[in-house]
Amino acid sequence: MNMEHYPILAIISLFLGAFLVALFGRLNKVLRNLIVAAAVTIPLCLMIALIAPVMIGGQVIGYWMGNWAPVGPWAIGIGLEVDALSLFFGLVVTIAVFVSGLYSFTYMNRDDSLENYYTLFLMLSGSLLGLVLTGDLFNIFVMIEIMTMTAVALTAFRVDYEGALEGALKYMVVGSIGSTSVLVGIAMLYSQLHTLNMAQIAAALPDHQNLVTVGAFAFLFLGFSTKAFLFPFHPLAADAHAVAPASISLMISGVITKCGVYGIIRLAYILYQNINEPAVSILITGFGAVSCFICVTMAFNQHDFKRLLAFHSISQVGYVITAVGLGTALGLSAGLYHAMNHTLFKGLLFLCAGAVQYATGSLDLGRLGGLAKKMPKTCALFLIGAASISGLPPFNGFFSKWMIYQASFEKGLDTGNFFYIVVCVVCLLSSVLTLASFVKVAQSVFFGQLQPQFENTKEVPLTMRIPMWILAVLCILTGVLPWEVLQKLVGPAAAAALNAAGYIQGMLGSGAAAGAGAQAAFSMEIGFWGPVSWLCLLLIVSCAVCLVAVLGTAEQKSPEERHEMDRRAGRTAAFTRDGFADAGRILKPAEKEGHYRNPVLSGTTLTFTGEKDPKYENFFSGEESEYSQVGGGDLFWGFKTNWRHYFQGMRRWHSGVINDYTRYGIVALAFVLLYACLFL
Amino acid sequence: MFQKWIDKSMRKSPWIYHINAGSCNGCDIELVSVLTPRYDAERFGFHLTGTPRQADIVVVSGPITMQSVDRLIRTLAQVPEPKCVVSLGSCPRSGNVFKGSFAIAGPLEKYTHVDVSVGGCTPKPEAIVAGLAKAAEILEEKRREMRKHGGMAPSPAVAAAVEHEERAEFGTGDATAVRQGAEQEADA
Amino acid sequence: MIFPYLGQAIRNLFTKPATEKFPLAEAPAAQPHYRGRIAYDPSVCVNCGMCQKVCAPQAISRDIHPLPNGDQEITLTFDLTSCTFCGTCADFCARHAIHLTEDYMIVGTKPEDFLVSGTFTKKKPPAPKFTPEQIAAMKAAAEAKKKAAAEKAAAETK
Amino acid sequence: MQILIQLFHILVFPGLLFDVAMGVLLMGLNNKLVARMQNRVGPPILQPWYDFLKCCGKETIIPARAKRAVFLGSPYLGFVLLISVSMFIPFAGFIPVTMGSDLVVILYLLTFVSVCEILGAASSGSPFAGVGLSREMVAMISYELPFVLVILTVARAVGADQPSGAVFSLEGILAYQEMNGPLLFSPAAIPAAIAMLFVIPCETGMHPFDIAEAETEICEGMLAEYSGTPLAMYRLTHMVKVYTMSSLFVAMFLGNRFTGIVPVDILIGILLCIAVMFISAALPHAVCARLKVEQVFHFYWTVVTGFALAGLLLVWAGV
Repeated sequence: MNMEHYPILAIISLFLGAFLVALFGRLNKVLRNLIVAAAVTIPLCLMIALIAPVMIGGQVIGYWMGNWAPVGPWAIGIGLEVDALSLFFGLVVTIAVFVSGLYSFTYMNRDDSLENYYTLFLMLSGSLLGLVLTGDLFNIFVMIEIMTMTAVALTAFRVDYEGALEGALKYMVVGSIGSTSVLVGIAMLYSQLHTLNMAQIAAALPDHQNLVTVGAFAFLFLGFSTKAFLFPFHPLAADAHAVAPASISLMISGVITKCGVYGIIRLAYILYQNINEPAVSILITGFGAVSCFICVTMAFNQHDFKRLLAFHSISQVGYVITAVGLGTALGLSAGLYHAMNHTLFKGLLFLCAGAVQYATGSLDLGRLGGLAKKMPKTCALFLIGAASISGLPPFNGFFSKWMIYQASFEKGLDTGNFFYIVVCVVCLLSSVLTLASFVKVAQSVFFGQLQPQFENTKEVPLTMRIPMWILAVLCILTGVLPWEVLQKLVGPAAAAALNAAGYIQGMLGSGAAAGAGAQAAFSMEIGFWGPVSWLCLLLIVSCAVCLVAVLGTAEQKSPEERHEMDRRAGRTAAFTRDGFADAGRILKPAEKEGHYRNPVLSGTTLTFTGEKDPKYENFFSGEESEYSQVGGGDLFWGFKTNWRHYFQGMRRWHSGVINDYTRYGIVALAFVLLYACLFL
Repeated sequence: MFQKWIDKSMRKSPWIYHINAGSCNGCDIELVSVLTPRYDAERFGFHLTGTPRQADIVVVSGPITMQSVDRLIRTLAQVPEPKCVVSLGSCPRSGNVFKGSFAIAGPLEKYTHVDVSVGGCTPKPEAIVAGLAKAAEILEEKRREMRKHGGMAPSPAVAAAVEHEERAEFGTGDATAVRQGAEQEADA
Repeated sequence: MIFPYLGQAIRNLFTKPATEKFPLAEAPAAQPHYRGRIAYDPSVCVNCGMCQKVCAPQAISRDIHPLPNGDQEITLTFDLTSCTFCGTCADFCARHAIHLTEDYMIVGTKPEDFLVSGTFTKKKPPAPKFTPEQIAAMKAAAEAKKKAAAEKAAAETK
Repeated sequence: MQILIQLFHILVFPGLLFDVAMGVLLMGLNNKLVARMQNRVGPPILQPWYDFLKCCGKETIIPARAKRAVFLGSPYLGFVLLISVSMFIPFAGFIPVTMGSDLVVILYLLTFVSVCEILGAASSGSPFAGVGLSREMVAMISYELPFVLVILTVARAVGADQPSGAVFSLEGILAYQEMNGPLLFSPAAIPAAIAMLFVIPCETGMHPFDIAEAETEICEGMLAEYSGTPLAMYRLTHMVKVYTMSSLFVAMFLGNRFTGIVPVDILIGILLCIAVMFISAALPHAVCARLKVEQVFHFYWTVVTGFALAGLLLVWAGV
């Protein structure tokens, strides 16, 4: 079976899995899990198998459903088109689906009616993969519909969870605005070009430019940015992600947003090929930068772990859209690379949030704290995710963010337009604010002091940690080997997006024509940064430091050994001052008992009855160390007071009322339409 | 390898942590005035720290009032080894004019071994500097002894016991009771 | 954010610092009437106990140790760790045996560094030359003589 | 043989030992100058070295509530990262690691060093450390904006004629300065240099801006629970950071190869570092009192960012 059929097989295996689970899911648990496992791993293998021909070989697979080959220039049937760009997003989708499926086996085992859950889950995955691989515009709309409806249903899966229904309702209402605007856009395009096949549209569009196609661009752009939860639509993302189960919020924030990004790239780079016009580039970059900044500042004040992560995922998508909107080769590859990184580290962070919820039952930053001692492995995984998202060097967030800054700064210099410099500074600033909010999460969830009620939390089972480790290893790999990832994955995808002719020729040609697909000729003059050689530099220096440390300091004995040494050497406490007696007896500095607690002499230190040895207790300026956790709301006091007017405005603006959000959506639609008519 | 340097550096950079156990603030302002340009204790590496964790010399002032005993004991326990305790002025050592009052909880000796005492009711800054310098030297000896004992300075109680025997003839305590106390504890 | 005393700071760089060279040089003298370490001259003391009575922190302790020959060996110890250096004892000492010197360097590691003591032996007052009976007899003789003189004077005036 | 020279460069000259020595020297001089400006004698120059040794000799108390691995590991990680940063910065013509030193990489590595300190504070579980790390984060947010603007200005000023429009790598900047004189002398870079001089004290946590380790207000803030060797490593990181930031300033604005003769270059480089440290760290320390948290933030986001923006606009206008 040659690899022509791999794309359709991948999509069908997911939908078939959904259908089988619906049939046999209720019968027994093991069969259901087996079906889901199979349905989840097959597309991943198929996508990996496709890497060689499509990515490296540069071949574009055109696959006509039902063998309805095009008649002359007119494409009749529905075609699947898989070029490097589609495969790149296909890989991202299948990895996320595989990890999320594995995670939900144990994460959801406390819920009931799981066959419904898995049916919806597989439908969602199938629609995502379908959207990414299809070559037909209307097919994209169909997949968007399935995706939105299943995501809404899954968001409200835990009906009793506080705020679940409300989040799902909001997501459905505003999501449907996006879907309808996509539909209107497709209708306007169809009215002009009488075809739905994307390759044919791309071929026919340059000489059919008129007001209607410009309006179609505006509608389609807004529809896709709703799916990506960009600027005016980001509040509903927070409501939807925060209440969905962790594996589903991974899918929403990690993959559904990426399909919105894929739609915008297809729209601007392949269909209309107008990304190089300043108006379009400023529109897209503007949306990206604004949503990046607003979502980071909104995430700053959150008290709920998952709401904070939701706002961060929108700000990272803002980064991706900013990079994509630049239009240069460097910008596009930076955006794609950051999109992949975002799915990896955001997935890891959402799964950590799920693990914390699974173990402690609460996600409130104000109440959690000190979990590092109880859940050490989850804490380590969280630190890898947090380091990646805030862009610390050996991890993957760093390289893609660095490319974005370089691309936006150079775009600003080439075009002489100061807008891109402002965008570059805003991105750099958002990176620091991201780091700040993840320091806040680290301090208020994992470090700091453990609340008495979480005393007996245990580590999450291994089966939940395996998917997290998969994502963590991927985060580190893509961070440490950036150049290989650029050559193998991101470069071909960017090249495919940039040469629309290859796409058209691939599809309408003989169906399997060897498209151009040459390696992108863009020059990657990023400053040289070899993480591998930097890591061995670190190794050498740390050996030197450890050598000195071991030689230099006196050996530290643990308190028990020291106690034992004292006892053996007969050096024990017998205070000789007249007010004392031998060890163990309660000292009576003042005759009256009264409220005063007498210190007891134990071993060599004076302590109080019922109190632990103060030497190893935290320093509370002399007081007995009781629970006083500094975390959650009372961090970053200086920054918040200076920006209090901004934050109050934000609170008023994010009212949480559906009609406000729909009003923002309509205003945004009007603005984009007006903007398109005026400038495009 | 650095051990000798480290011992010497104990004397060269003694960090001070000040505990006010109910003092009338006379000694406190004198202690802080030691860091002013006129007397400049920083010449010898003295540095006032905020936490007992980073302290070498703990300076206690005031007649250990009832309220401050808990806090004094906890803070003293939180200072890492080798440490010195310096009593400032005459209050910690004897309770000064408050001797015998219901509100003070006895001399500082009761809670720890006082290494150096600086006399005077508000001692002059030069006296404080001399006292602190003396404490720094004791720090160095303690550090050297600590290395011999394998990471643990002789507990203050033992130092007190040994020192008491020298003063046995002074008649304030019965030395023999002391030794039995030690053996009893040893075999317990 | 303003930068006060910037000029003053730069000028200070080139002027001599105002720090005393104390530990390297010897300690500067205290002010003239500084009340420092107590100096006790046992030879002058008469063990009247006034100083102990007026000392607020009861820093002064007296130890009277009778010697076999009836003398008393008196030691006064001034505990400088509980003294507030108020100087009341010096004022009340009739014999000016106590006076506070200007030595403020009262630093010590052992308690006895702070004890100023002095001992003197108070001679046993000389035994009276006559025993009480003799005194009574002498007194009686004196009166008898006086009476006789008075009678003689009365006789002469008659 | 090449490996040996490389190891020598990494471990001795412009690498580990030289950084530590320069850090101690700069910190000692800083304390001495501050003292002299306050009209007192001040500690000996090697005082920071004695502090470091003494802290090594002390016992390390690990609080019961602390997370042992992170508590002990993060000081060493922070120090090693800082040494790797200082190796990116060429000193007197010597580039210890031929790996291309890029300003954005240096910016992010310095952020990582501060994150290590924050992790150590968080893992100690003390409320003082919690307040300290939140203040350190606010300080980072406040000085990051002007720092970024300065980097963009320098990159643009140096790369104006380059095809790519901006040169971010330090070698490129140094090559440019070798040809047409130190960047400081061109009018456009002066506001950026002033902004950078203000960034250095806050980045290294020197006195007027050390809101994170305010010993009087929050009991040594982040290092409230540290004693012994981890504390020594944190203080050493603090010292070497002063050296790294001043040598970064010298590399960015004053060029590196002054006379071509290596020892003379090294001497001039050291003197320039001392001068930069004096202006940026010692003067404000001797003259101003510690600022409140939101004063620091307000000051950096209005005055210092104003200087940096002026620099960027001047360079943008092609002065």
